[in-house]
This record gives sequence, structure tokens and C-alpha cells, in this order.
Amino acid sequence: MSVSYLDAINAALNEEMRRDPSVFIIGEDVGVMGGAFGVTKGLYEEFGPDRVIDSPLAEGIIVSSSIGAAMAGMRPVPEIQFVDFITPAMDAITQQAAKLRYRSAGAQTCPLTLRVCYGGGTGGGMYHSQTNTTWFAHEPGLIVVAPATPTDAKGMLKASIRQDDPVIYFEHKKLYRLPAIKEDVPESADFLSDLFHCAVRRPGKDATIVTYGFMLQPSLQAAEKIAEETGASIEVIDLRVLNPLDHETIPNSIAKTGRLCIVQEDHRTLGIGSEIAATAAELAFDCLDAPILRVAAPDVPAIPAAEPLEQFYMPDLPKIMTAMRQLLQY
Amino acid sequence: MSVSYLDAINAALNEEMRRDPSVFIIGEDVGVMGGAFGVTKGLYEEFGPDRVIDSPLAEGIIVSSSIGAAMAGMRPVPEIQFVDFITPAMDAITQQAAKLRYRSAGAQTCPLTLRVCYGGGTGGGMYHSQTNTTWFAHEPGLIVVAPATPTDAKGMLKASIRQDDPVIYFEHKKLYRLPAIKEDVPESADFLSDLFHCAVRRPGKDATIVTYGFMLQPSLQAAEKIAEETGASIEVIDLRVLNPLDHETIPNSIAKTGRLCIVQEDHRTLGIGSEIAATAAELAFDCLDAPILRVAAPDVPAIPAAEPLEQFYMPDLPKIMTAMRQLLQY
Amino acid sequence: MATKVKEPAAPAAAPKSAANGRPNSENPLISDDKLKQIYSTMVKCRLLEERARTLKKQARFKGNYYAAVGQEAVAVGAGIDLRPEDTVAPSHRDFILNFIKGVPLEIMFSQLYGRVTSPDKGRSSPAHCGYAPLNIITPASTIAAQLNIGTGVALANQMKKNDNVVVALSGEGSTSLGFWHEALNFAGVRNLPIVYICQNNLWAESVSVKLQTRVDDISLKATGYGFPGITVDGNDAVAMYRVAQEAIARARSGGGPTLIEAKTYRWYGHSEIDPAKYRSAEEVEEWKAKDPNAAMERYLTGKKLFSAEWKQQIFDSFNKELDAAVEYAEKQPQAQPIECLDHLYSFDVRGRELDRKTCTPQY
Amino acid sequence: MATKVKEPAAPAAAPKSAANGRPNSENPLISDDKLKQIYSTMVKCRLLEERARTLKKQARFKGNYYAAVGQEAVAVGAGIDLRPEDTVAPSHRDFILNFIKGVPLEIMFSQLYGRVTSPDKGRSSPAHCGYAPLNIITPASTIAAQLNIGTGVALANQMKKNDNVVVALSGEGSTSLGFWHEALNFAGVRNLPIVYICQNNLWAESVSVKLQTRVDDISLKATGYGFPGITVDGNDAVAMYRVAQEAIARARSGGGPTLIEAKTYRWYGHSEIDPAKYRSAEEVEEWKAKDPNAAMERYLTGKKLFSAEWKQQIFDSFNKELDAAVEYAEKQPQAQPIECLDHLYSFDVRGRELDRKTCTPQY
Ligand SMILES: Cc1ncc(C[n+]2csc(CCOP(=O)(O)OP(=O)(O)O)c2C)c(N)n1
Ligand SMILES: Cc1ncc(C[n+]2csc(CCOP(=O)(O)OP(=O)(O)O)c2C)c(N)n1
Ligand SMILES: [Mg+2]
Ligand SMILES: [Mg+2]
Repeated sequence: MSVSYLDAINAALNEEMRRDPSVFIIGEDVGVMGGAFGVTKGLYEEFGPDRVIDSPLAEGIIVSSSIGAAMAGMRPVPEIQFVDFITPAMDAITQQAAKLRYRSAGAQTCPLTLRVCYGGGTGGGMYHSQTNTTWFAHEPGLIVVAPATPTDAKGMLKASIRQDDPVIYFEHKKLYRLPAIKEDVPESADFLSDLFHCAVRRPGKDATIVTYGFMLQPSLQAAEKIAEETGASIEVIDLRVLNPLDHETIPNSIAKTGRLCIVQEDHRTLGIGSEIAATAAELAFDCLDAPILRVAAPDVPAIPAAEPLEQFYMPDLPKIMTAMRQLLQY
Repeated sequence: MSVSYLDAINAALNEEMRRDPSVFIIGEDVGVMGGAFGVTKGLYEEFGPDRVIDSPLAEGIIVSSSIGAAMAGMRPVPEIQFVDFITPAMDAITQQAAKLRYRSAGAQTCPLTLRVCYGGGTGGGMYHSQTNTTWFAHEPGLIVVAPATPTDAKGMLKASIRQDDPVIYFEHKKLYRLPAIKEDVPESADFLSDLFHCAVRRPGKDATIVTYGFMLQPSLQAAEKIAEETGASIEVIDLRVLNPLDHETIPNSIAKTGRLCIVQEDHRTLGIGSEIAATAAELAFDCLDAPILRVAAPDVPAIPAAEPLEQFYMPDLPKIMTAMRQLLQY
Repeated sequence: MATKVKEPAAPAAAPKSAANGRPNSENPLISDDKLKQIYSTMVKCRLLEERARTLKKQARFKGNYYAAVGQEAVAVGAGIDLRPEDTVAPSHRDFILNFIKGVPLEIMFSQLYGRVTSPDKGRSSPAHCGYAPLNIITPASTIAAQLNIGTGVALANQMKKNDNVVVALSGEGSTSLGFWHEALNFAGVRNLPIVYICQNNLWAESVSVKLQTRVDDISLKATGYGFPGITVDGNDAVAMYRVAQEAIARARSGGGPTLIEAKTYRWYGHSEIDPAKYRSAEEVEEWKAKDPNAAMERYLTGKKLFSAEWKQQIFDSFNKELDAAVEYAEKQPQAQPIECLDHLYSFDVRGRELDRKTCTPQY
Repeated sequence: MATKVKEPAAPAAAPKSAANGRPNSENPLISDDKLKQIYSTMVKCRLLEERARTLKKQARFKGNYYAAVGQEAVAVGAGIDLRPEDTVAPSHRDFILNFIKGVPLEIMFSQLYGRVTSPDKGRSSPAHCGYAPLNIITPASTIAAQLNIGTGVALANQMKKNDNVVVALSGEGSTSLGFWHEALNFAGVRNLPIVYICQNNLWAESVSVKLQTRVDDISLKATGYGFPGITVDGNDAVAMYRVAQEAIARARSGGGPTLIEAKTYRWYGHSEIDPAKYRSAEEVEEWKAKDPNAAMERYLTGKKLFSAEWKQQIFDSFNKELDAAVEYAEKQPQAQPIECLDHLYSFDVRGRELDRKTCTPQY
């Protein structure tokens, strides 16, 4: 049965809550309404108001109370409705969750999974479209994942909930109901996905694209189109995990292809692409035959609402095509 | 007269407050006590409690009230006592200050200068040693500077206060009273330093070190030592500005030297070095003769307090020497 | 009495809303003209928002819209007498404050349509309208953030020793955020010239106020900040006007901040895409019966200040103004794509973004 | 009466501290043994901290230390009857809570010395001591953050339907932070089993409480959260004990949270490097005259529960314990440098950090 990204997340939550009574959900509008996007639909009805908590409007306490609950043996799955509103939880995430195990030398831990809705291209404007993965990819102690497919959405969420570390789980709002990515998803209650490696989504030998989240879609399309146009074969790698980064798959791919382009929805400066490029320039330097390119949003504060401005901002298929032609011709 | 980094900051504040009545200071302990490190000493006495405001213990309102005041025509110079405690101001800095001009299409602006004390190596432990420059270097709309010398400390602070954009001014606590860097500092009330370019602190032709803040010290020592040991000449570039980055000086240097090493106090992943390496791998690829190396702290959540652990953590002269030898031998 | 100033030392239970939605406060100091102005402004606000909603439903503009229909008395009572130099810090639901403060309708509809003639040239969301010439802060979406910026404006006004005030609006949901607390605490400590207006409409998106805070009256929270907290029937325009003006006058004369809780209700969903299934039809009906505009109409009728012709006249002329504003906005162009790169800093960055320079080796 | 429960509806002015520092509350329900235990624990806390201060002055350990000397009654009154399963969320100034809750002195001094035998193996600052086996949260330095984590522990306890409580401590400076507000508001909404103890020692580093908040009594702030706020003379151990136990019992039995404001004073600087020039010598003397330990001594004397020999005995035996603990700690090694890489995740990262693998091209 073909399952959407959103339904995959919902199923993962449901299965884990059935399996383990210590799993609970907390966030704004997650209960009665079933979430701003309907991701938690039905869970309030099944598990009740004590396990699906409609919280006060305060991202700080959503995350910090989850940390305390996790420390005390629960497995909270807090939600941030839009990553644009994650700043009130910045201390909780970076100074508490990320550092608790370290500062207590392993004696105190917080196995929580923070679900965060992110991503642009929906006309949502400056405060409903942000990416903001860098803040957390930069924080050792956090595991940061960003699934791009329904199967990963399910398997990685279930694995995250079972993982004994704080996980930030980024889900892209444009993927929620995207028909193109619907797929069969393993139904086993113990289906888990790997939380530590990239996935090669399309093998190739002439150049490597590294991307994640929604951008996997135009990247795969670009690879297809390039193949048709020029016969060149592009390897497309889905990052999947933003922290800690998989430092083997990508250099290995470059060892084969010699060319690297990173496609990210975030703006250029200090997006995840910076780290991937830096690592490649260190660990795969001898393999590189061309400059490392990045297709990224321009360095502006956030995505403007008006369509022409948003289009200028968003990385997309034409922009990836331009970069890939340049990369292959080098 | 030889002036310390701390005295240079103090003089800049004093001069700008005398010059412009709209300049005021706000922060924890900045008034009666003259700051946790004495940086604002004497200003409360000279300018009184309305221009040197001892705020409540709330970094959020320290910055957000400054934004409002700046919007209304003032030139606030708020202070964050330790960058480790900047998280409560994360929304104010990244979602308000950085985006106000953009979201109002230039109609509303906030010329504020946020002074932030940062840096490790003093035994301060996990919460008094952080760097955290990445969060802000990643935010378009902010200017982020990090002076490494008394002259820059003064000239860049004065220029920041006069700049019509929000500036985050990172001052390193280990530089405050460091005798080795004391120097003559221009006394003119209108001495300002450039806010947009790197400075070549030591010219060279065999390799380039890019660094900033306290790390300029061991980097210069390493260059000296390498010259003595091998005769190789190392160009040392002081970044000075972390956002928006100077994308000319560094590639130009690499065009000459062919080798790049970045030295940063921050941990490796997504520290500013990632962006510098990524930019070099894009814009100066043909010039590179060796992998780009980074001397950085390991990816752990923060600097542990105990000496052996702190030493393992901190980048220092021996670690830079190891990297430079490797780079030159490549 | 629908209102009662609560001094910190003795907060009391909130006054109940008037029965049958009739305004239950009288104030002989309010002139007949002012009463009529209040009413006509409320009517216009509703016409304006219903128009915006219709256009939204017709997909004539993109993005989202958060109607304050049902809450007009609060916005009008608080905003109607503000001076241009006074600052308004609006939330997502306070689009009409722009109109009340005097922003031309052409500009407001340009905002909805994201045209170059909008104050932000199409950057923010449709409902997030600010206007620098009249000191209306362009809101972020971040709940409560406008209160903190507004508090900073009040600090500047105090430093400059002028008598401008700030009116900062938000919903009851905002009171749970740390930002809210830091703003009010700071305003208390420094006795700032600011009025915080909490529009308690019982719901924050789908979340009941019962899950937002344990207290029945948000105004009680002022107790912890050392300045007056007042609960007022937010559907009673006269009461709202009186309480707001008292607080504004106090702020203007150096008397410090006030927290006003206006109990009210939004008739429609959180935004135009929200069917609001989380609340009962009875609740909605109950509150619609307390329609602030109808109540004000009855009040004016009782005072012989109302006629059906006058009302019709307001409708007709304002609808024409709306027609013209919509027509104007629809004719304006959107920004050029490249303008995405503008207004980032005080200096231009187009060159930097468009022209990335590659270095060649020097041997 | 030194204490008074303030129900949200009717907060009153705080009771004044007892004249001449004599404890002024009586409670026949407290046994003689308990009274003596309270006193002896207070004495030991002071000996412990004075020893820590001496060692710090002698530079026998690094980092900073924040003594709570002068505030012992608060910590002891709140902590002395806690069960191991109860959680303590301490601030930077609550090192002695570890002792009160039963952490061995060897471990506490290992913490000061940053040795491998410390609970955190030398990672945190000397004063930031936590201990998982006794449910003491290892504090960050971030002011108030422990309250929020503690609130989450209380949530978990409520979910698990056990009767464990959380005691979360902080200073009056913490009340200005948004974190503080979000924690208390949430605890109110969910009626969590937690007691917030605000140690109002008049100063937050150099900042007077007058600049921290406009209210005289921090306990008033509970009004906004819908649960009791109490101001107690924090230098009156008996009053403190009674009020804390009442709040703990209420929390344990499902009665929800309490905010206790304990008015007290720190005798020394903010930390050992702070000469505290921002406050007057008179103020310090005035408060030293209200020494909680001396007051308790007089109280016991009045009840014929005190003798100089007994006191000497406490001193002698505890000083020996301290000697042994210091000696123990000084003998322990520090962590190996490489251990910097440990306890980052539930999995090992040494290999990853130490062995960065370079790729070779494949042609
Ligand atoms: C910090 C933050 N968190 C979440 C949101 C998403 N959000 C937008 S409006 C809203 C509810 C606001 O409720 P309230 O403050 O009562 O205002 P109302 O909409 O009722 O006028 C939420 C949760 C946001 N904008 N900002
Ligand atoms: C969020 C944050 N801001 C600033 C600091 C620096 N700081 C440490 S203790 C302190 C004062 C605390 O005062 P109070 O809460 O009254 O506790 P006390 O020290 O009096 O016990 C400050 C400002 C910090 N640790 N955390
Ligand atoms: Mg509301
Ligand atoms: Mg204090």
C-alpha cells in the first residue's frame, strides 16, 4: 500500500506509543487538533490527553520538560510546529539536551525525539519556511536526521524514539502529502532505519550530488535529465543524517566520480553544504577534479512571501541543472 | 601608550557615548560593577544609570529591548556576559534583529551592537568557555566581527556602533588583559576600523593560515616557528569579520600559497572554518596544492573543566605545528 | 461595571461580560462624536476583514489571513485615539490596527496582495502589516516578539523624555512564552510608557485557555510585575475604550505600564484554512450573540445616536473605498525577483551574490 | 508568624524577618530530634562550605565556587527530609544540597577537585555537582534551566503515578528569565508535584533585587500561575522547614506546585573572586547579625536542646570527615586527556575523532 510521508510519521508514532508506554507526545495543537498539518491525527483519541499533551504556547518548556521527563525514564516526542519558532527552545536543545550526558559523564541522559517541521517553497513567507538545520547540526551531542522518503520517515522516527540520545528529527512540510514520493513502507512494528549513514539514491560515476529533504526530488530529476541530455551518470546521495555526519559514503563517492555538488534548501553560508565541502576538500582532495559547487539559497535572512521573490530564493531544478552542467564541463 | 584589549573596548565605549547621546549600554552587571570582567568600568559613574543600565537577568529582553530602542532612534550597545548564556536572546538576535530590515523592506532598522564575551582556555568549564560564533555567522542580516588586537577592538567597536546594521561583536576573554598583545592604539575620537575585510597579519608565500580571535596568537607563533625550522613562509590571515565573509582576501592568498589551514577555537563541524574551506574549494580550487586542513576542537558538546580534558580540547601551538608540517610536506 | 482596575495587592475575579451582549458601562466623558466614531470604525474594520476573507477564499491573494472579526471593540478602543508618534506593536491578528491608526487602504491591500506598493514590498505574510511612517512595527510571526520590541521602543521614548506611548497587542496564548514575561517584568522595573493588551479570545489555535494557564483572569499576571492589571469585557467597546484610554493616559504621564486583558472571541477559525472543529457550535453561537458591533449599535440607539440610514451610508461609502483599494492593489506589480537580495543590510549585496569570483593560481 | 501562605486571590505583604535574628515561629509537630538534626546539618553545611572556600583560596582546586554561607536554613529546611527518589534541581549556589541529600563527602570533594571520582569525571565546574543515584540533576550554569528540567521530572513522576516530588532551587535573579516563567506556568496548568524555592538573597551578582523586579515579594508572582506563593524568613530554619514540608507534602499528595520565596542573604561575594563592593558593609553586618545558624542555636537553647559540648562534638567529628574527604579527593587522579571524547553519545566516538580517513582516487 502506497503510504505518504505524513502517514508514515503518524504510523511510526502510533506503533511506538503502542509498544512502549513511556513514549508520549507534547506540543502545540498536537492533541485535539491532531497537529497543524495533521501529523498526529488520531493519537489523542487513541492515547488520551496524558500521552498526547496540548502544551501551552511555549517552545522552551515543550523541550525542557521533555528533557526532564526523559531523564526520569520517559521517551518524549515533543513537536515544534515550525522550525521558525524553535528559538525559545534554543537553550533547552543546545545547552541542556545536547550537553546533559556529557556534563554528567553519562550518568544522566535524555532520550527524546524532537520532531521539527521545516522547509520552504509553499508561499509561507519569512516565518513559516525556514530550514535552520545548521544550529543543530553544529551541536555535538545531538543526533540530527532529515528523512526524505516515507520509508525513512517511518523507520528513522521509530529508530530515533528508541535511541538513547536526543534526536532532532526534521520533517519537510512539502513532503507530507507529495504524491510523487508515496511508496510501500514496511509494516512490521519492528522496522527501524539506520540513523548514521547516507543513502545512495541513484548510483553514478561522473559526478556526485549530495542533498537531503525535499531537495532530493529536483536533484533526482536533474540526474535523470543530465543522463538524457549528455549521457553522464550522476550519483545522488541522500544525506539523511546531518549530525554526526557520515564521513565515509561521500568521500567514497567522490573517489569514484571526482566531482561534487551539494544541493541545499538552506542559504549558502554555513549551511550543511559547507561542512560537506570542507570535509571533501580535506579527506577526498586527491580525488577532486573540479571545484566543489553548492546550489543553495542566497544569503538573505529568510524566504520572502511574494512569488517572484520566493522563486528567486528557492533552489530548484533549473538552478541544479545550471550547476551540474558547469560541474561536468569543468 | 600601550593599551590592552580590554582598555581599548572601554575607551571605544566611552568615546562613542560622549560623542552621541543616543548610545547607551544595557546588560547584566554592566553598571555599578563595571561588568563581570571590568570592561564597562567607569561608564556608570560618568554616564549614569539611564545610559548604563543594569538589566534584569534576562538576555532575551536585553537584546529585544535594544532592538526596539534602536528602531526608535537610539544606538544601544547591549552586552551578553558569556556567550554560553546567549540562547535566551536567540529569537531576538536571529528572528528579530537579523530580519527586521529585510521584513520591512528597509523601513525599520536596528543599529545595535551586541557585545558578546566568548572563548575558552581559562578553566571556566562547559558554560563559561563557549565560542558559538556559527549561529550568528550563519544569519544573513547580521554583521559579526571578532577583533584579535587592541587596535581592532577599539576601531571595530566604534565602527560597529556607527554602523546602521545589527552587529554582533565577539570579544575573547583571554585577550582582555593579555600583555603580549598590548599596543599603541590610535587616540583620535574618529578612528574607525574596517568592518568588512580580513587582515593579513603576516605575509607569506608557502601556505596560508586563516584564524581569528585568540587563535591568532598561536597561529603567529606557529608561522614564526615554521620559518625558523624550515624556512617556509606562512601567510597568517586574521579573519576579523565572520559575517558577511570577505571572499576575496583568502582566495587571493591561496592563489599565491596554494595551501590552506584554518585554525579555529570552535569545534570542527560547521565552525567558521567549514565555510572558509568550502569557499576555497569552490573559488580557489585550481590554486590548491594540498588538502585543506582545519585545526579545531574535537566535536564534543563543550569544553570540560578539568585541565587534561581542556588541554585535549583546545587547539594550540603544538596542534597547529603538526597540521602545518603535514600541510607543507604534502 | 464591566471593568475594574486591579492593583497588584488585591486582584479580584474578573467582571463578567454583560448579559445579552449589551454594553454595560457608561462614561459621560466620552463625547457623542467619539462614540459614533468608535462605532463607525468598528463597522469599517469588520467590512475590511470580511472583504479580506472573501478575497482570500477566492484565492485572489496567497498566504494566510487571521481575522479578528468579533474582536473589533478591542482594537478600536485601544487604537482609535493614538497619535502618529505613538507606536503600535501588533500581533498576527491585528491587521485592522493599521486601518485604525490611519494606514491608507491601498497600502493595506497591497500588503495582502504582496505587491511592490506594500510597506514591505511583498516580503512578509499578508496579515503581517507594519508601517513605519505611522510607527507600526512590522510583525514577525513569532508570538509575543512584538511586545519585546515594543518594550524597547517604550524604553527609547522614556530616554528621550517625550510623551509617546506604545500599545502592544497579543493573544492569551502569548502569555505562556518566556518573551512575554521578560517584557512585562522589564517594563515594570523601569516603569515604561507602554500598554500591553492581551486579547483573550479563549483559543490559541486549537488550544483552550484552560491549557494555557491555570488562572481565570490573565490580568492577575500583572501582580507579579508590580503594575496594574485590568480585565475588561472586550466586546464592550465603551468599556474597552475607557480602560484603554485610562492606561494610555497613565503611560503618557509617566505612570508606567498597564496590562489589559480583554475577554473576547474570534468568530472564525485561527486562520482562513482552519475549520475550528476543536470548539463547539454552541460556544460560537453564544459569542456571536455578544457581537460587539451589534452591542454598540444598540448602545447608540439607546442614546439616540444611531440610524439605519447612517449605518447604510457607512457601508456604502466604505465598500466603495474597499473596491477602490482592491482595484488599486490588483493593478500593482510584484517585486522583481532580483529584489530578493535587497534590504538585507544598509549596503547593497547584489554584486556579492550574483558575481562569485574565481581565483586563478599565481605561479 | 514568619510565614503566610498566599493564595493567589489575596497576596499580602511579606512577613518581616524576626527581630534580633531569633526564630519566631513555633511548631509543636516538629520533634526535638528533627530540630537537632536541622541544626547539626546547618552547622555541617557551613563547615563544608568554609572548607571549600579555604581550599579555593589556597588554589587547591581550580574554577569557581559560589558559597551559600548565610543561606543554610533554606537548603536544610527544604532538603533534609527528601527521599532518595525525590529529585533536587540545584542552582550554582546549591552545592550543599548534595550533602543534605546524602552524597558522600569524598564524591563532593572529588567534584571540587575535578577528579575521576567526581560524578562528572571532571567535566563541569567545581560547584556544579549533581548525582544521579540520589536524583540530583547535574546543573548547567544557565540560570533557571534546572527548574525547567525539574519540571519535566515532575511531569514524568505524575505520569508514572508515583509520589515522588521535585524540589527546584534558584535565586531571585532567575525569576526575570523567560525559562522561569515557562516552568511555573506549565507546572500550574498540569498541577505538577514540584516545589520551586526562590532564594531571594537580594543580589544577583552585583544587581539589586530592586532592578530585578518591581514587586517586593517574589511570592506574589505565583498569583499569575494559579498556585500558592509563600514568603518565608529564609534565615529561620524552623519556619523554612515547616513551609517547605507543607509544600512538599502538598505536592506529594497531588495538591500541585508551590512557590516559596525564602528571604535570605549570602554573606560573601557572588563567587570567591567577587569582593562584592556593590553592597554596603552595614547591609552585610545587619544580615550577619541574622545568622540562621546562631538563631537556631538560640532557639535550641531556649528549648534546652543545645549544649556547647554537643556543638563542639559536631565540629570535631565533621572536621575529621572533611579532612578525610579532602585527602581522598587530593589523591585521586584526573581523567585521561582522551576521555574528553567520552560520554558524548550512547555510542563511542573516539575512533571517529582520532582516525580521519583520507580517500584515494579510483581510476
Ligand atoms: C513562538 C511561536 N510559536 C508558535 C507559533 C504558531 N502560532 C501562530 S498563532 C498561534 C496561536 C496564538 O494564539 P493567541 O496568542 O491566543 O492569539 P490568537 O491567535 O488567539 O489571536 C500559534 C501557536 C508562533 N507563531 N510563534
Ligand atoms: C542565563 C544566564 N545568564 C547569566 C548568567 C551569569 N550569572 C551567573 S550567576 C548570576 C546571578 C544569579 O543571581 P540569582 O539568581 O539571584 O542567584 P544567586 O547567585 O544570588 O544565588 C549570573 C548573572 C548565567 N549563569 N545564566
Ligand atoms: Mg487567543
Ligand atoms: Mg540572588
